[in-house]
Amino acid sequence: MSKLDEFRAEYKNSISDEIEKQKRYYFNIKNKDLREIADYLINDLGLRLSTASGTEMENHLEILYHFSNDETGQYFCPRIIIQNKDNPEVNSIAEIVKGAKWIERELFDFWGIKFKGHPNMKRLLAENHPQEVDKPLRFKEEK
Amino acid sequence: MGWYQKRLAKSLWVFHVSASPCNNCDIEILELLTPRYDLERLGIKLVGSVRHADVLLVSGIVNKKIAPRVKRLYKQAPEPIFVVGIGSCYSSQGVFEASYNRCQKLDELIPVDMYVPGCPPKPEAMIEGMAKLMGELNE
Amino acid sequence: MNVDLFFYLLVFPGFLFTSILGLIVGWIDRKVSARFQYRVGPPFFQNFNDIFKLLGKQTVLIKNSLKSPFIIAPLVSFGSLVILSLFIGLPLFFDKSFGGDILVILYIMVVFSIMVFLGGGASGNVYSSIGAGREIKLFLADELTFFLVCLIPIVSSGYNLELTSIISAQNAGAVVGSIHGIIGFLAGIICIQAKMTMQPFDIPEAETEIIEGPLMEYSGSLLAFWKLNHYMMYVIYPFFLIALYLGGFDFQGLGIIWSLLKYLLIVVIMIIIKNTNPRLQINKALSFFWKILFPITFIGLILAILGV
Amino acid sequence: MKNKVPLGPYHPILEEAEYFELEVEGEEVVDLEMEVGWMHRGHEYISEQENFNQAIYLVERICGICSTSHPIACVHAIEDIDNIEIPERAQYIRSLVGEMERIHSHLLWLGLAGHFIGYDTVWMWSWKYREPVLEMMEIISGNRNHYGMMRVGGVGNDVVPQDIPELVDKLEMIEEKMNMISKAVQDDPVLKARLKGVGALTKKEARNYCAVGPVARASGINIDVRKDEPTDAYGKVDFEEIIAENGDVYDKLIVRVKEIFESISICKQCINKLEKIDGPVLNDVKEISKGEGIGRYEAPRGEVFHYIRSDGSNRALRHKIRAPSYMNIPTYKASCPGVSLSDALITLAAVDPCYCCTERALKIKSDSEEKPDLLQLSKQKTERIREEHNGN
Repeated sequence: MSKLDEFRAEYKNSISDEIEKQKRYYFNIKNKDLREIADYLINDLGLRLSTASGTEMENHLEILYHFSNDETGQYFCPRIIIQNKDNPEVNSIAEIVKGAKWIERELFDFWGIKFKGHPNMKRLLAENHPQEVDKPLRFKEEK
Repeated sequence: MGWYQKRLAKSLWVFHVSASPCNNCDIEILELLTPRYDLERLGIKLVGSVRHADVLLVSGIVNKKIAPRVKRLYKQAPEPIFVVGIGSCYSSQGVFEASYNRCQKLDELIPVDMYVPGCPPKPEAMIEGMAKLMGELNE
Repeated sequence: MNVDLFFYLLVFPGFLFTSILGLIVGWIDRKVSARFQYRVGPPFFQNFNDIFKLLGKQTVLIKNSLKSPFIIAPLVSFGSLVILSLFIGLPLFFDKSFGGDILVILYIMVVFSIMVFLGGGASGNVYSSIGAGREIKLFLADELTFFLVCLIPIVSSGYNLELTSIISAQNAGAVVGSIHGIIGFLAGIICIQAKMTMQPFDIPEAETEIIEGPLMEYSGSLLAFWKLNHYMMYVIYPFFLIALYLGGFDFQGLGIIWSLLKYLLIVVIMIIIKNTNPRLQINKALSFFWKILFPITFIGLILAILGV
Repeated sequence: MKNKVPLGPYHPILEEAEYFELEVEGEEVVDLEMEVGWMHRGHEYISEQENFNQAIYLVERICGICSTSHPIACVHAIEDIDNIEIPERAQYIRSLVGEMERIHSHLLWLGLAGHFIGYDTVWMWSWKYREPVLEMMEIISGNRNHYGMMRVGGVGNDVVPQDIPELVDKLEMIEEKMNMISKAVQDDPVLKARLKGVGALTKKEARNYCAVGPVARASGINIDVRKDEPTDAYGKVDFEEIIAENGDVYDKLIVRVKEIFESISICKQCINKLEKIDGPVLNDVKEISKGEGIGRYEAPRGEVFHYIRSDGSNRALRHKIRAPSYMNIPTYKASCPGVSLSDALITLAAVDPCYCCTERALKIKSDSEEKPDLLQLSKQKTERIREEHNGN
């Protein structure tokens, strides 16, 4: 049984509106069981966290994690929708996989998304930047 | 005095400043020292410390975080110092025109003597640039 | 006496001769190692240009460094090298020397390493202090072996400490002829490589690791003195080895070519060693000198005592 | 007592500006702090102002050494949205260009590694035999590094048949010289003494830090996008993956040297296939439909990852770029402590970091921002998005 079906059988209830494409699998999950699913993907299925990309739509923020299964080239992409845009808050998976430290710091740096439980939550690319560049990649409301 | 200028032209020591480039110009600069385009025959040597340098080879658009460091480097270098800008990133911000993180045009930051356009400039273009610099010193 | 002493000190075996010959041999070194790497290499007068250019540049003094030792270090080491070139040049060219001059030469050689340490430490920069520390560690590594390298010819030429008597003792047969001579000569070349911080042992001035170590903060004329010191050592150390092992120079007709060959032999061996192996770490260099080179030289010394 | 050694932003070992703070006790590195951001040029922010063809041209400028890996991954991402097929001849040309770039990138790293440990002869030799590869690139694409070869749905320009004999004998010369260099590098006892057991990265740590590319392969993880997801011509070409065990600097050297031989054999197979097949090189794509696409490619340093989300217009709504060094650089925290200072520096270089790749930037959806020349387009886009959201 391929890892995809294993995963689907295991977490049927917490996945919603899946998009199944050739070797790509996108699905939405809630913030509260992000850690549990990430732990399952990394340790039980032995996947590798490739990266996480933040996107901002009209009225919500979105984080798309990408886990890669190196044997078959299959990509698992859990997506988290964050409703309030003023101070977005997501659980951190930096304890489960150290590779996520930089990824989450960059999301904080550019989108202002705070990660609960991250070892050193400070800006990645704009650290001690001469001018105050705050969340350059959010909508520019005032412009 | 002409005599010292000739001596300086014959032995320019180069220090490489990479101010946020796409590191293609950096590799082309290092290629100038390799067997095909060997610049040591013109007396040009790559040095590690800015105190020993005569020419600052700056490449890349200078983003806001690196601008004060480039200015400080320029002050640290001993007096007869020349600045040569490598690549179109440096002269006209190249492809990164719309980036929010780029500093203002570089010649407002430090006085620039010469631009070598091209992305990346071919080694022959850079050698011609250095030759022009030496020619300017000689006469 | 003191008029031609000035001549000896400043012109012939002293400052002018050594620095010009050093710059030429430095050019040979750069040219041959460039040919090693399929490159064309610098033109002939390149080193002269470098030195004159550096003399003309502005000398930057660093705010948080100790001004006086920062300036004194290159000048004192330059002075020590000029005196060294005198003491080694006189017995070789004019057959004049005073009793026990090998010991004096060894002591003055120590002065150079200490001045590098002083210069590096005084320039108040993290890399220079690391470079200065490495200089002393490397000095500890090769000093004992170099001492034995000097002992072998003393022993084999009948326990006298004068360079002229060692040279004359070798008229019968050069020290290199015997087994202990060969061991001592090869160990001597490796020790010179370490003393001059050439390639496999250029740990203090690791150009890519700690940005030329102690020389990092120097610029302008002070840096010119450092570079001149480095090129003068190309002359002093090989001459010292020639005096100890290869029976010095003789200038009757054929002898000139023969002595030139001796000198070029040592320089070429050093260049080949320089271009064929990477830089060692400081602890590996220490273990190499203490665990491998020191026992071999000690065996050479014992053979010399037995007179093999 | 502990003191801090600042490394960077300008240091001969780092081609680009990068700032490390090594906590040193005597000569031994105890801890390591990293600060990035010096090379940050706002790539993804710009790539939203431009349409797809301009984005590919821009994405090439992310990194000079892997300057064709990013366009290939970006083109894969765009093609992944609608599963666009590309002609067979274009597949072989893409793999040929990619493998030649791997040869020139590994040779470049081999030279620089030699330079950092003071072995300038290796530097000069490996860069001397890197020039023919750049000449081959000039023959095919007209430029030494930024080739501008990739288009959505195929390749920019074709490999002309009368160039092929010249390419083949250049490859022969490189292979023969590479034998000499790899012999000189592999069984040189001083080099082994200098590099063996330095900065080792265990398999568990490499997996935990999600390392990719030769860094992971040197620690024993079998990960290679060319094998896992064989796009372009990697399915039809046979080559084998090189894995080493103990992940120290010496093994990283061996993995890269052997990979050069693999790439040369792939290039040869691609070239003699190109002689047989002929046909179009680009089937043009008119419309990119709405959706998301993930593009991956095995760059010389590891897996390059591009994620593109398009909304039907000719510009990407969201373009996320993640370079391989982004995952490899944090592994310093695992491999650097406990090593002497001079070894720490060669360990930093052993990962073959490409800092300008690491810091491309993040994107803003710029529909609320008025661009005079693109005013109409952005207005239409905002209408479309707004009624799409009001709809559901």
